Amino acid sequence: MEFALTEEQLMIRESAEGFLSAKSNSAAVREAMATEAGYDSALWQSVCEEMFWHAVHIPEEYGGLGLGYVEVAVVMEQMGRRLLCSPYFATVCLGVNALLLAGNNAQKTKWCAEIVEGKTATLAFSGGGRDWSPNSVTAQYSIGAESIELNGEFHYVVDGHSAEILIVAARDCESGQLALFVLPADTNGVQRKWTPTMDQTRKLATLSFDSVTLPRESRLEGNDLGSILDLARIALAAEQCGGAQAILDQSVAYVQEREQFGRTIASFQSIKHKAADMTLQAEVARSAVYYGACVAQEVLAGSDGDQHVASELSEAASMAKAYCSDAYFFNAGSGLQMHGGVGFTWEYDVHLYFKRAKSSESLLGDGAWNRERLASQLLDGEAAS
Amino acid sequence: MEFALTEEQLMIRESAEGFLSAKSNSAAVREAMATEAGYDSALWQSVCEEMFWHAVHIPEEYGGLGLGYVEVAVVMEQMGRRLLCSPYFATVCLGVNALLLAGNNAQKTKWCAEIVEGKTATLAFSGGGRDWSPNSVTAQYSIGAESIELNGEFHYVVDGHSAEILIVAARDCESGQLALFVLPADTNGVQRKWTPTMDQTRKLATLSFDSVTLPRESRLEGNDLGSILDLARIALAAEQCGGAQAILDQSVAYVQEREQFGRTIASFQSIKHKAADMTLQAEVARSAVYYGACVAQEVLAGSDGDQHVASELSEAASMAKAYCSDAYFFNAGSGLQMHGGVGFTWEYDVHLYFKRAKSSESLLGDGAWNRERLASQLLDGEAAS
Amino acid sequence: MKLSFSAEDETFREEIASWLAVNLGGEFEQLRYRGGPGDEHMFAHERKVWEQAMAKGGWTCVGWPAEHGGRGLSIEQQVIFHEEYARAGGPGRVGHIGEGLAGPTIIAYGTDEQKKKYLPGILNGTELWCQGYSEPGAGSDLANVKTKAVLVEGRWRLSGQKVWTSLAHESDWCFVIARTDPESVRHKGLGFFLVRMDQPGVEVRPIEQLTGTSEFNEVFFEDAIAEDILGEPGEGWKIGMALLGFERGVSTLGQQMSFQNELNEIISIAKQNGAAQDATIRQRIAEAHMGLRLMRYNAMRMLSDNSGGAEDSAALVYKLHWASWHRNLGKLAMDVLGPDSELVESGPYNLSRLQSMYLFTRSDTIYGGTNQVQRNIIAERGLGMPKEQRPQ
Amino acid sequence: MKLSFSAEDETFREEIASWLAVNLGGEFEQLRYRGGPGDEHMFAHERKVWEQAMAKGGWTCVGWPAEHGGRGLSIEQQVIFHEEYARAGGPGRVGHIGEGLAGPTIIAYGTDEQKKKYLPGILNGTELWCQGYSEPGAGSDLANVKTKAVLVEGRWRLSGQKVWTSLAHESDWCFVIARTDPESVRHKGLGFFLVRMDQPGVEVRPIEQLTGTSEFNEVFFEDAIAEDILGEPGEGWKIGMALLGFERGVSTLGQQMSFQNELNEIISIAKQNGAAQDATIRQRIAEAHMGLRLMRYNAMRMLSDNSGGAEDSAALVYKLHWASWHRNLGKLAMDVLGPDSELVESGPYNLSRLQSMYLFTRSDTIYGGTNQVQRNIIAERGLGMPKEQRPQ
Repeated sequence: MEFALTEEQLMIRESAEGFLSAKSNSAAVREAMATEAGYDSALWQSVCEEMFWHAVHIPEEYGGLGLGYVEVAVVMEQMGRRLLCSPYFATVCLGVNALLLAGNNAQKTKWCAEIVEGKTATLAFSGGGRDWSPNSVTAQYSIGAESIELNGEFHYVVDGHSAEILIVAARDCESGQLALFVLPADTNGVQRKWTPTMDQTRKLATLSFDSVTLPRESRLEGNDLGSILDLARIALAAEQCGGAQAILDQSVAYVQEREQFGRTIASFQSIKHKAADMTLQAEVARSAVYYGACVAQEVLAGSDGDQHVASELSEAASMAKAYCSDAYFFNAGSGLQMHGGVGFTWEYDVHLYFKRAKSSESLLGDGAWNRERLASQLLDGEAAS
Repeated sequence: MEFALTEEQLMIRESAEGFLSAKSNSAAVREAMATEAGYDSALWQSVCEEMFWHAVHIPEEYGGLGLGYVEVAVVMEQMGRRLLCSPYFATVCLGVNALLLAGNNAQKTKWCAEIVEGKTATLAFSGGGRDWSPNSVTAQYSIGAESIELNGEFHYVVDGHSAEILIVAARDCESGQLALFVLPADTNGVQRKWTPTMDQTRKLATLSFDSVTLPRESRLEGNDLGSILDLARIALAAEQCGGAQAILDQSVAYVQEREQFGRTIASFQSIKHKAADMTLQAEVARSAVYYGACVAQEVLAGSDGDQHVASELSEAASMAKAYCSDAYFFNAGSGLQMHGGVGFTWEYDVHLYFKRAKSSESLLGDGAWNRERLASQLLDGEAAS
Repeated sequence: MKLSFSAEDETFREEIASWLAVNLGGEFEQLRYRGGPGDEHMFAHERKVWEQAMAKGGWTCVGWPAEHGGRGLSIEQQVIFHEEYARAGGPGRVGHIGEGLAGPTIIAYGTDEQKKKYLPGILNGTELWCQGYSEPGAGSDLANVKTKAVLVEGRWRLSGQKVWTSLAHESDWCFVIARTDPESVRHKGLGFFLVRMDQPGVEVRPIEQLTGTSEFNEVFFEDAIAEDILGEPGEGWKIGMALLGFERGVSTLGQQMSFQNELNEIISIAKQNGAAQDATIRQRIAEAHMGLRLMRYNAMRMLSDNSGGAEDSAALVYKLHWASWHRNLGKLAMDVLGPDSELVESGPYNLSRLQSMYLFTRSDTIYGGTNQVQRNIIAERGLGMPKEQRPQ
Repeated sequence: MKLSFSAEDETFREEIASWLAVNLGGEFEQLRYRGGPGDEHMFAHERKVWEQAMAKGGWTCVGWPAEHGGRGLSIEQQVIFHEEYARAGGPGRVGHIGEGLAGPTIIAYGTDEQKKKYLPGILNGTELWCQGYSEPGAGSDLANVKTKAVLVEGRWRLSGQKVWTSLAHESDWCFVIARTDPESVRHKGLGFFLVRMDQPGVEVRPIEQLTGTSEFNEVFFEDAIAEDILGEPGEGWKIGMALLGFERGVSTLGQQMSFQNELNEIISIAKQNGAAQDATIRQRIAEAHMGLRLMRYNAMRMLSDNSGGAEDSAALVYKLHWASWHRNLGKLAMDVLGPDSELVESGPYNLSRLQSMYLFTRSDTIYGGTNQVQRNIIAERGLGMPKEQRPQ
């Protein structure tokens, strides 16, 4: 057991800090978020070609770097700090994870190769509503002799209007059995509509599948949507943790400069104590993220992983997502308060973090939802879904 | 509409302040709470003979002062400030209310007279557990030709081991229909056992009824236990509000004196802000209490009362009890923190308030319980029980 | 102390309710429930026409003394007025700064001539007011006034900048606190000026807020002519503070009624989308309902003060209470909507009423004295705790 | 970064687990789960015997370097040791102040002779230590030391009063910070003394706490002889601060394990009495579970620090985190018990383990630096924000 970043992981963090502070500054974020796609494709290209972040945890046999999930978390944390607008979360933390967990060898070989080449992907599952478990899947499939037909709607699909590869969840129209499918986004019968959002730094879309016909090999071998979502929760938590840290740093810098009543407002004890509480949130969030990432790593290692550690996935994911959701929202709200009137203007960046904190809180289940999921593991002895 | 105390009500408050600051000081409270009865009977006698508080809202026709429930709340608030150990709550806010709401003329005449003379009373209903609604009643009755037989257990009975008159709730052993009965505490078959409590300033008991035989006229005409408990909630909230104010006052006085790091700790902004938050709690609690007392007053006025206002009883009671429970606990906890190490000693009075705050929170339903009750009124359109 | 209204008051309730039922229709129908926080800039012109219709019915300035043209209503009847206005969905009052702040201040400190000049425009809804209090960089430190007033040939001329001024574009007048004595510091040497907005020396620049809209403005004064000074030079702080006192008046009850409309919408959504079955949401809705009801009784206690002192605390905590409550309501609204809370109604950034409210509530704990400043005030003025030290 | 333990570590786990299974029985059976917070004064003698049994097995001072008689365990194995000790219900260690505080400080600052004199008694569990830090009226202001040390004929003699000393009656030694330079103020001019408790100049008076019990004491020194001074006169503050640093060591993991036992009891009650069906209780239990797990990973991050600086914050927030968490756990325990939480087990005031824990947790946010002081430290040391002004 070793609960600290390795030298190599520290180097990845440092290079991510450097790259993002240059490439994802306030102006870049504002420009990207104003577009429908929501990201700068040239920047995405350099993420893929220079940094190779999109392939961090794709095994070497499928063309990736073969690193672990801790490295994914390290990168996501830094992206969260800089509000990077990119298809990273959708492609890597939803798409790649789905392929790695549910694909057979042929499927992983084919689709990971496309992603390594720079194609974007996402996962569509929810039919809408407040539930973020696999129970939220309402789309249906029926398997014919030669092909599969898919029908239904998918809501809140991250980057769903721009992703090039879709992985979708649906239920057998008779048995209700869940299955996952992978398909090119331009398949016939797939309609995709951008749904503008309050947080403009992450784009959502609604997808409608009307008699979409797929070859039988598009059905992924596995169907453990629950674990795929848990891996995504941990990555999202890492991003939230980075955001929570960034808003703390920016707010402390602001109050150190800002004078009122003849002194910097950083010298007021109530401001100091607020900043201390934000520090606690960010620190504990970080522990939650790295715990979750370590567990995820063992899950992704499959039979080579420590099964005891891997068995904690749903618990670790819900803890990380619950804690980081609340921490980010608390820090962003407190940061906005510490900025006073200017935090309320479009011009300052605080509101971008504040909105991102809210949208991230809701995505994949908020604190209360994840705590109830934990509670049912602790108190009811139920398996989490 | 007039939402301020009248001159007469202010006078009652002032005389209560004077009486209690002389009679219910720290030494008196500590002496009384160490006894099994839990109160000083000489002091109770002077409450009845000099102050006549026990008869405040008993109508004049039954020998009381005929004042309203606002006056009861005024007195309870002051008792809460001074942690008065007395059978007032049990006798007046449970016993008298039960008689006034459920008794017929003969029953009110007989039993109010005994109370006016100085006898103590209480209400026993819960068969144990977390629910504080009439659903918690588990004792049973059966009505014979000449008499009634009662069997069962009552838990958490305030002053149940010392009260001279008992009003008890039970269910028809066949129909489950609720009824209320009044009886002398020394009736055959009634066993009463003091159950020592963490908060020593209010005593609880368990009562066991084993084939208790009562005359038919001991059954009260009405059976609206829900409303009786709501009246008690409002009175208890008044007491909590007084406690919340007292602990604020004492804590502010303490931090003004106490020096650390070369200055009074009252000069630290975090301490000031804590005190400000406590002030908000105490002030809003007071508004909740007086709103509740005004509603209670219209309920007790029966057909002479404003029916529209009276219809808000369960809502007003749950709001007052929920808000004041949380306010008192918050203030007592904060006050203990503001006192630092000495707040942790038996010698200082803070812990007495802290424990009283907890026991009052739990009694008749805590904040969460009462909020859920409110929610069901707001969201489910159910009648509260 | 009692809650029920007298028969006379109930008659009054019918009067205002039926007037609104008749008059808040037709061209004004579209104004129902509009113009609240986060929506203040919408339908400004139409709401000014509505203000004049209100005036014709005798429903402006209902709390002003009759001798100054008001209706001289009792507190109870003012409560009823605000209740019924909100129940009917009456739009946010564009005249509220004139009616609630400028007017009462002019009544208290103005000369007879000033009263004659300014009050009628407020009473008949033809002249709107805005406020020039905050300055950039001053924040909650209201005494940190840099705007200067210089007497040139018998007229005061103002130069400086104010910020967070709502309805500045629509307003005819602005009251401005400015420094009359250039040597003075902080709350000394200030004057309270009444300034016509339509003049070359006044420029209004909208501030784009986090909602993407611009209710608030910066107002730049460059040698702008002040039409009048209220009181004497040097009395600006005293008058300004008195004005802020009026803010805690009966009109807070009107604000509560618009809160109630928001809460009703949230409850109705919760019932529709299933959030009402979620136990933690249920707790929070109950909490919100409680908070609002108790805010009402706290305000009534504050308005009915007869106990000399003890009730002052009810007034001191009022801002902290409603601001924190409203901020929580904003969050609750989003959590009741769940994932749908992210979806904006149309266009690139047309927020719904609740989304806009949610974002706006984050300013409630900042403007008019932050929560931190409010807590200082409660501790220092209410509890007698030591003042914050000022560094030398 | 990885979570799984090596095979070697797992072997070690079996070793300690089976030692405990064999040895924590018989006369020691009654000590299981005893002697925790709120229970520290119970079975003091029996627990001292247990301490000696531990020593015989080689299980005291497992983190000390081998050269000083310790077991020199790696961080991982220390983690395992504490996990297994707690899992077995090992009683609160009466030797923990010697093992965790006095010993490491003597190792760091003592002369060879002092090490030879004091370490063996700690290692073999025969000599217990208590601490003399806090003084009445000083509270969190540790530099406000009034206890005096005067050199009389070559020996330091102490006069003054310390407070909040646990296990003072049972202890053989006390370390005391006292002022060696009577002209000095605050953290200058202090010395760090080792004092024998059994002498005429030392008097122990129990403090009755809100639980009705007396874990803590006041200790009065009147011309008491200090057996030794650690370091030089004037170095007391430096050594004292270093000692406090040891408090944040691996032993915090042991504390967490006793928290886990408390939480387990609460969960088991909730399942029995129906509280586990209450949605708000469910949220709080999940929150408590999360908080404790994350406290563990926060501590491991703090202990595995290799990132130079960034991880310091994990250490700075640690006290605030656990103290606030534990306080909430106390309240949760009572709310899970519901109305039964009021009923005391027997006699006039024999509190149950959870009741006692609940009341005791209110001191967690006070001793060892209040939550307020912790927040100052985080803001000033962690974030570089301005220090509180000291009045002149």
